[in-house]
Amino acid sequence: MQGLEVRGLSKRFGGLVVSEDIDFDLPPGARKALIGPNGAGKSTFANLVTGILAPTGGSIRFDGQDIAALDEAERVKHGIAKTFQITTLFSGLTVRENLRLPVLERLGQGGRLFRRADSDPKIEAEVEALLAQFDLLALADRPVVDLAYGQQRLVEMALTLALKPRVLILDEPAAGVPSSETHLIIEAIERLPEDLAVLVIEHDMDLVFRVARSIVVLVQGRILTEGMPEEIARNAQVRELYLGGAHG
Amino acid sequence: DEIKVGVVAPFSGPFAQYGVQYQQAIETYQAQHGTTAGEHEITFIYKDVGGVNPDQSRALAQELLIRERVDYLAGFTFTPNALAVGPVITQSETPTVIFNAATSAINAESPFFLRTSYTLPQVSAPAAEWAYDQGIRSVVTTVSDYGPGIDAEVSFKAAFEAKGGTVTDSVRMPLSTTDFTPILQRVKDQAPDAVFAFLPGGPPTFSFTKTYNENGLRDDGITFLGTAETEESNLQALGDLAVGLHTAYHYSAAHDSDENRAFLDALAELHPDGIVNWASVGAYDGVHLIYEMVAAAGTDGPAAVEAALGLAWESPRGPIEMDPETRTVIQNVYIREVARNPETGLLENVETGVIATVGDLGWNQ
Amino acid sequence: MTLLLNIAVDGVAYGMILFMIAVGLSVTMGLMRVVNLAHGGFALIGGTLAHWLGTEVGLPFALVLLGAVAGTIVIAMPLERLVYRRIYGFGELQQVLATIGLTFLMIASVNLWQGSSLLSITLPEGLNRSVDLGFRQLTAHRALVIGVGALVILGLWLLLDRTRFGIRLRAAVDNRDTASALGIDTGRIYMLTFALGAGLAALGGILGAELLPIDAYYPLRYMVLFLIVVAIGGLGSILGSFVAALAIGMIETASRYLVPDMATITFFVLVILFLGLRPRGLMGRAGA
Amino acid sequence: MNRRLLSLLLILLAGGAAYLLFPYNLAFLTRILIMIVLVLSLDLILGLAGIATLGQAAMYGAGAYAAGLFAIHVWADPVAGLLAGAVAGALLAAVSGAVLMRTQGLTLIMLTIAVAQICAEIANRARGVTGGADGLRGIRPGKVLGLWEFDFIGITGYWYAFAVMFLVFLALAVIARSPFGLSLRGIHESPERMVAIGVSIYRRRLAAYTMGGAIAGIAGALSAQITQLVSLESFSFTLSAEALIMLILGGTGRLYGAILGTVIFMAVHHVAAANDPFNWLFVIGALVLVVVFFLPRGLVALPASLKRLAKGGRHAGS
Amino acid sequence: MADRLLELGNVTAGYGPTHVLRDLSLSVAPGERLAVIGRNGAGKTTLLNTIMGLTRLHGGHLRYGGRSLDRMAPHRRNGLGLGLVPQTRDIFPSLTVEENLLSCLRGDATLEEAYALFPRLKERRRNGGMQLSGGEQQMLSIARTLMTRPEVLLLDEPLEGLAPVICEQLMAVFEELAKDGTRAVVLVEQHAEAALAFATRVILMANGTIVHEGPAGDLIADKTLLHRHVGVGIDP
Ligand SMILES: Nc1ncnc2c1ncn2[C@@H]1O[C@H](COP(=O)(O)OP(=O)(O)OP(=O)(O)O)[C@@H](O)[C@H]1O
Ligand SMILES: Nc1ncnc2c1ncn2[C@@H]1O[C@H](COP(=O)(O)OP(=O)(O)OP(=O)(O)O)[C@@H](O)[C@H]1O
Ligand SMILES: [Mg+2]
Ligand SMILES: [Mg+2]
Repeated sequence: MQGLEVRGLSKRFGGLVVSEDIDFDLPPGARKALIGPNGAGKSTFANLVTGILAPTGGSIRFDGQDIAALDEAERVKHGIAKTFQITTLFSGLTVRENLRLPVLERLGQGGRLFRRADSDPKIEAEVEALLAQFDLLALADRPVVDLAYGQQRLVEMALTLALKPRVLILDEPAAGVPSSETHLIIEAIERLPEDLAVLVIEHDMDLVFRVARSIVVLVQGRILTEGMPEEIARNAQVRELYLGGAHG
Repeated sequence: DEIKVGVVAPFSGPFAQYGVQYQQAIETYQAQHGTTAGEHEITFIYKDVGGVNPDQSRALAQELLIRERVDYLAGFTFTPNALAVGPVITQSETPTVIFNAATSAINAESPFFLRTSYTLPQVSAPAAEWAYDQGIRSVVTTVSDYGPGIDAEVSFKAAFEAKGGTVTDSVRMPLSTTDFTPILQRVKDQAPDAVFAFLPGGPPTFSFTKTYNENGLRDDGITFLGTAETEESNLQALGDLAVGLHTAYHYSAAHDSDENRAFLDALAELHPDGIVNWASVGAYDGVHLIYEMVAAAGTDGPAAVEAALGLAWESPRGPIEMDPETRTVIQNVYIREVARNPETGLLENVETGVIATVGDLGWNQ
Repeated sequence: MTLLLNIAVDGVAYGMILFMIAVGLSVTMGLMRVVNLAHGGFALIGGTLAHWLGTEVGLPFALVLLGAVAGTIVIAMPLERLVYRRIYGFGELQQVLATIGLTFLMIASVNLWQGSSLLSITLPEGLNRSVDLGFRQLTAHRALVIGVGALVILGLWLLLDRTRFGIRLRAAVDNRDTASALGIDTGRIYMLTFALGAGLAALGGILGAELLPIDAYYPLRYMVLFLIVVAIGGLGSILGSFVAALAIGMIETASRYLVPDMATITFFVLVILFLGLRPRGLMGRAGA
Repeated sequence: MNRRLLSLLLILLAGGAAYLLFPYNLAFLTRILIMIVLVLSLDLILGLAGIATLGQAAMYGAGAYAAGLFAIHVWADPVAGLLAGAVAGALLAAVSGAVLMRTQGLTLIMLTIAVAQICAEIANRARGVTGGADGLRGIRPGKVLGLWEFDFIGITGYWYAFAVMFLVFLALAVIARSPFGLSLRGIHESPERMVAIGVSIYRRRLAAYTMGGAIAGIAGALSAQITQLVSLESFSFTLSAEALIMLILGGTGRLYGAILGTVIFMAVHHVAAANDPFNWLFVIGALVLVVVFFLPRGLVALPASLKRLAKGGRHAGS
Repeated sequence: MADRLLELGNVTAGYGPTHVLRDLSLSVAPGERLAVIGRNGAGKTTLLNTIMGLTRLHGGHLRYGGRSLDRMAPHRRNGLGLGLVPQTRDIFPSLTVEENLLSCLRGDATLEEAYALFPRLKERRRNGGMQLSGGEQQMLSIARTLMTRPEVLLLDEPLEGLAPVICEQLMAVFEELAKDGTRAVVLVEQHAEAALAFATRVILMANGTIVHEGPAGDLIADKTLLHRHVGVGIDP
C-alpha cells in the first residue's frame, strides 16, 4: 500500500504512556480528522509522524519506505509537513518573506549565495498566489510580530502549504481564527490537490465535519474508534468522552 | 631647535602603571637636568598603546614619525610591541630606547634599538650562581609558561647546573593559573633547597608568594628565589608574607647611593604618591641616554646610536654602561631581601650585595 | 595516595572559592536571565570597599566583610533601578552591551579612586594560620570559604526551591507581563534578587581575593572564568553551579598536579567536550 | 537598488575623504579598516545567522598566523597571503564549528571562547614555529599585485586594506539578500520552523560560520601583513569582545552597522585615549550605555530616530 | 459598592508608539457577562491588555471601583480584583504545573479547587508547564487566574483548543461566577454563537473602537447586525 502506514506506534515520557500501539493509515487523497480529549496524545502522534519526537516503539512507513530513522528536516523533504498548534513563525520577517523561505527551500534554492532571494519570478508568483489565497496581500510587507494572532494562524497555514507536501498534518489550524473566517481555511483545505493526504487535528467540530471523510478518535493514547463523520457523531462513547451535548 | 621624542607605552588598561612610571621618571629627569641637551630643546610626546598590541604599537610609531616628526622613540613595555616597530625604525633610522621589554632577541631585530632595562638571562643566571654559593644544591624552577618565563628557566638552569647544582624539576605554569597550591604542594613534596620562580607582575605574583608562605614552604626552609616578583609597585600589597623573600635584580628603590636618593627625592617632589621601581629607572636612564645622544648627534640617527655605544654613567641603580655589541646596558645585579623599613614601616627590597656585573647574557643563545 | 588526598582537598577548596565567586552570577544571569557581564564589577566594588574599610578606615575583618557587602548592595540597588530595570526586556546583545558599559564605568571609577594596582584585603591573623589536616596543611582562610560556601548553597536552595518567593521569581523571569498580570510584584522581586546577586558577588570577591586578587581590571580578567562555571553548571541552576565549581576545581587542581604545563589546554578541551556533549550544562533548565 | 548603489558610493567617498583629511593617520585608519573586516565577519555570523560568539578572534588569529607563516616560508605575495589566511580561518571555523554549531546561547559562547583560548595556548607552546609570546616576526610582504610596495607612510597599506574591506562588504551585501542570507535570518528568527520547512539548520549554520571564519581569517591576514608581526594577542578574548561591542554599538544585521560601530568606537577610543588615557573607559562606558538606552538597535538607527524626533513623536520604544 | 466595577473613558492605547485602541469608552457592572466580538486584529486582546496595564496608555482614563488605574502597575490591578486569562496562555515554562498554580495562590484559594475543576491538571501536576498539551495549557492558564480570586475576570478566547465537553463545562463555571452579583466576566470569543449564548451584553469591535453595543438578545434576534458591523456571521 502507498501513503503513510503506522503500525504499533507507541510513545512514553518516563512512566507516562502517551501513545499506545497505534495502527493508522493515511493513503494519498485521504481526508482524515483526529479528535479526542485534551491530552489524549493527538499532537504527540503528529510529532511522532513528522519526526519531532522519536517513538518508543512501532514503525512508520511512507510509500513503503521506513522513515522512522529520518530526522524532521528529511521527512519534510519526503513530503511530510505539519502546522504548529502554537504558532511558530519567523516573527521578525515580513509575511512575504515568511512564505518565500519555504518555497525557496522546497525548490532546493535555499543555499544559493549570489543572487537575490526575490529575483525568481516563478517563486514570486507562487508567493503572491499564497498571499492572495489567504487574504494576506494587504499585510504582506508587515513583520509577522505586528499581526494579530488570528492573522498569524493564516500565515502558519500558508507557510506549510508552500512546502507542497504530500502528507499534510494540520494541528488545530482554526485555533484563533474567527468562525467567520474559518471558511478561508476550509476552502484552502478543500482546494488542496486531490492526491494529497490530509490529517486534521481540531477541536472545532464544524470544521472537522466539513472537511473530514473519516474520523479517528484517540483517547488516552489509544485509538478508540474510527469511522465516517455521521457514525462518530452518533457514537455514545465519543459523545460522553468528547463531544458533549452540543453536537447532535 | 626642538627635538621630539615619542614615548609608546601603556597609559590605559591593567598595565597603565608602566606608562605612569615612565612619565614620572621622564618628568623627574627633566626637572633635574633641564629640558635642553646641547642646543636642542627636548620634548616628549606620549602615546597610549593599551597593552600587548603590536598593531597599535606600529601604527603609533608611524604616526609619531610621520605626523609628529619625532627623531627618537622610547618606551615599549612588551616584547611584541617593540618587535613590531623594528622594521619601521630601521627604515627611518630612528634610535629607539627600550625602557622595559626584556627579551634578548629584540635588539637583533634592528640596529637602532637600545635598551636601558635588562634581559631575563641577565638577572636569572646570577641568581643561580648566588644560590649555589649559598650552599643551595637542589632547586625546582617554577616559571610562567610563556616566552619570558622560559627564558628565565633556561638561563637559570644552565647557570645553576654549570656550577654543579641540580635542578630537580622544572614546572611551567600556565599563565591562567590562579591557584598555585597544587604547584607549590608538588614543590614542597620534593623538598628542594630552593624554589626559583618567574611570574608576570600583578595578581599571579601575589597569589604565588601568598601560597608559598601559607603552604609552609618557608617553614620547611625552602628558599624563595625570584627576580621581579617583589618589585615595588606590588610590594606593599604582598604584606608581611613577603618579608625574607630573596630576589636577584638590577634595581631596588632602596639602593643606597646619592644618585638614587636624588632621583627619589626629585620624583617625590613632583609626584608625592609616585612609586619607584625598575620601570621608573629604566625610563630615567633611557632619558639620560637620549639626552647624551641628542647632545652628541642631534637628529642624526646612526650617529646618535654610534655615540651611545660604550657610554657609561652612574645611574640610580649603580654604575652602568651601554654594551656596544648587544646595545643593552651592562649593570650590577644585586641580591635583595624583603624587609620592613624601621623608619617608614614600609616593605622594601634591601640589597645585601652585588652578585655580578653583566651584560646581556642571552645575546648569543 | 597523598597525591589523591591533596587533589581532593585542594580541589574542594579551590572549587568552593570558584563557587563563591560565581554564585552571584548564577543568580543574576542564571535565574534572572540577564546577561550580567558586570558581575565581576560588583565583586570589584565589594573588594575595593573591603580594601578601603580594612586598610584605610581600619575596621576589623568581620565589620569589613559586612560593610563591604552592604555597601555593594547599596550601590547595586540604584543601578538596578536606573540600568538593569530597563534592560531586562532587551535582547541578549543589548544586555551584553549595557553590562559591559557598566563594567567599564565601574573599572574606571575604581581606577580613579584607588588606582590600578593590587588592592589587598587584610585578613585577621587567625585566618592566615594553617589548619593541620594530618597529612598536610590547609589555611584557615580556605576552611572558612568552604564553610561559607556550604551555607550559601543551603540558603539559596531553601530560598529558591522551598519558598513562594523562589516560585514567584522564576515565574517573573519566565514571563514578566503575565506574572505581573497575575498579581506578582515583579519589580520588587527583581530588585531583591538583584541585590542578592550583587551581595553574593561582593562576598565572593572578598573571600576569593586570596586567589583572584582585586584590582581595577578584575571584572574583565576573570569574566571568562565566572561564565564557564555558570555555563557548565547549567543556566538557572544554583546547584549546577555548585557542582560545576567543585568539578572545575578538582579538574584544574588535578591537572596542575599531574601535567601543569598542559593544564590550560586540558581544561579547555574538557570544557569543549563536556559542553559539546551536554549543551545545557549539568543541570540546565530547558529553554535556557 | 539606487539607494544601495548610493550607499556603496558613500563608502567609497568616505574612504577617499578619510585619506585626504587624515594623511598622517593612515596607519590608524588602516587598523580601523582591518577591524571593520573582522566586525563584518561577525555581522554575518551573529547579525544574520544569530550565532552568538565571543571567540571570533580564533579565526582572526589563525588567519594572521597562517598568512605570516605563508609569507615567511612560502610566498610573500600579499594577495596569496590573504587567501592563506582565509583558508586557515575557514578551516578552523569548519572544524570547530562541527561541534559548536550543535549548541547555542551561553554554551555556544563559552565554546567559542574555549576554542580561541586553545588556539592561543597552542601558539604559545609552539614557540619554534610561532615565536610564542614574543610574536611571529620576519614577515616581509611583497608588492601588492606585483605593483605597489608597502610604503613607510602606509599609503599602499591603506588602499590595500580599503579594497579588501570594500570587496568583503560587497560580497556580504550580496549574500545578505540571497536565499542563503534569507535562510540565515529564518534560522535566527525560528530554528524550529526552519527545520519544519525541511532545512538542516546545522549545516546552514556551519556554512555561515565557515564563511565568517574565512572573512575573519582575511582580517587577521591583513593585520599580519600590515604590522609584519603576529602576536598571541590576536587570539585574545579582548579582541573578540571588542569586535562584538563594536558590532552591537553599530547595529547588527545590516552591515553598515559594522562599519559605523567600528569607526565610532575606534575613533572615540583614539581621541579619548589620547586626551586622558587613564580615564578613557568612562567615555567608552558612557557611550555604550547611551547607545543601549537611546538607540537599542544601534547607531544605524540614529537617522530614523532623529527623523522621528524631528516629527515630534515620542522617543523610540524598543 | 459602586454600580460600576470597571470604567474606561476615551481610552487610546497601543504597543510602543502605535495606537491600537482609539478613543474607546466602556463600563462593566457587577453581575454582568460581557462578550467582546470582532475580527482578527480588531483590538480585543489589546483592550484586555490595556485594562490589565500591559500596554502603553496614550490617552483617556481607567477606573476600577472608583479608583484610577491609569498609572497603576499590573500586579496592583490584579490585587484590586482584575484577572486576565491571556490569549497566548503564557504558562511559566520553568515551573511545574503545581508551581504555576502556587505562584498565583491568593486568599482562601486552594490547589484542590483548581484540581476539582480540571482533574487533568492534577494528574500532570509534577510535569513542567511546557510539557502540557495545548488544551491542558489552556486549562492551567484559566485555573491559574482563578487562583487570584478575580472580581472581574477577563477571558481572552479561553475555549481555544479545548474539547467540546470541557467548553460546555467551563461556560457553566463562568456563568456561575457572575451569578452572585458582585463579580463580572468579560469574554473575548471568536465564535459568536457561543459568545452570544453566554453573554448578557455584547460589544462589537473593529479597528480599535466599539462599533456596536447592546444586549445579546438584539444580536441574536437580528443576525444582520453582526455582519454589518464586524463582518462576523453566525454559522447556519
Ligand atoms: N515532553 C513531555 N513530557 C511529559 N509529558 C508530555 C510531554 N509532551 C506531552 N506530554 C503529555 O502527553 C499528553 C499528550 O499530549 P498531546 O500534546 O499529544 O495532547 P493532545 O491530544 O494534542 O491534546 P490537546 O488537544 O490538548 O492539544 C499530555 O497529557 C501531555 O501532558
Ligand atoms: N505586540 C504588538 N506590537 C505591535 N502591534 C501589535 C502587537 N500585538 C498586536 N498588535 C497589533 O494590534 C492590532 C490589534 O491586535 P489584537 O491582538 O488586539 O487583535 P485581536 O482583536 O485580539 O485579534 P485576534 O482575534 O486575532 O486575537 C493588530 O493590528 C496587531 O497587528
Ligand atoms: Mg494538541
Ligand atoms: Mg486576540
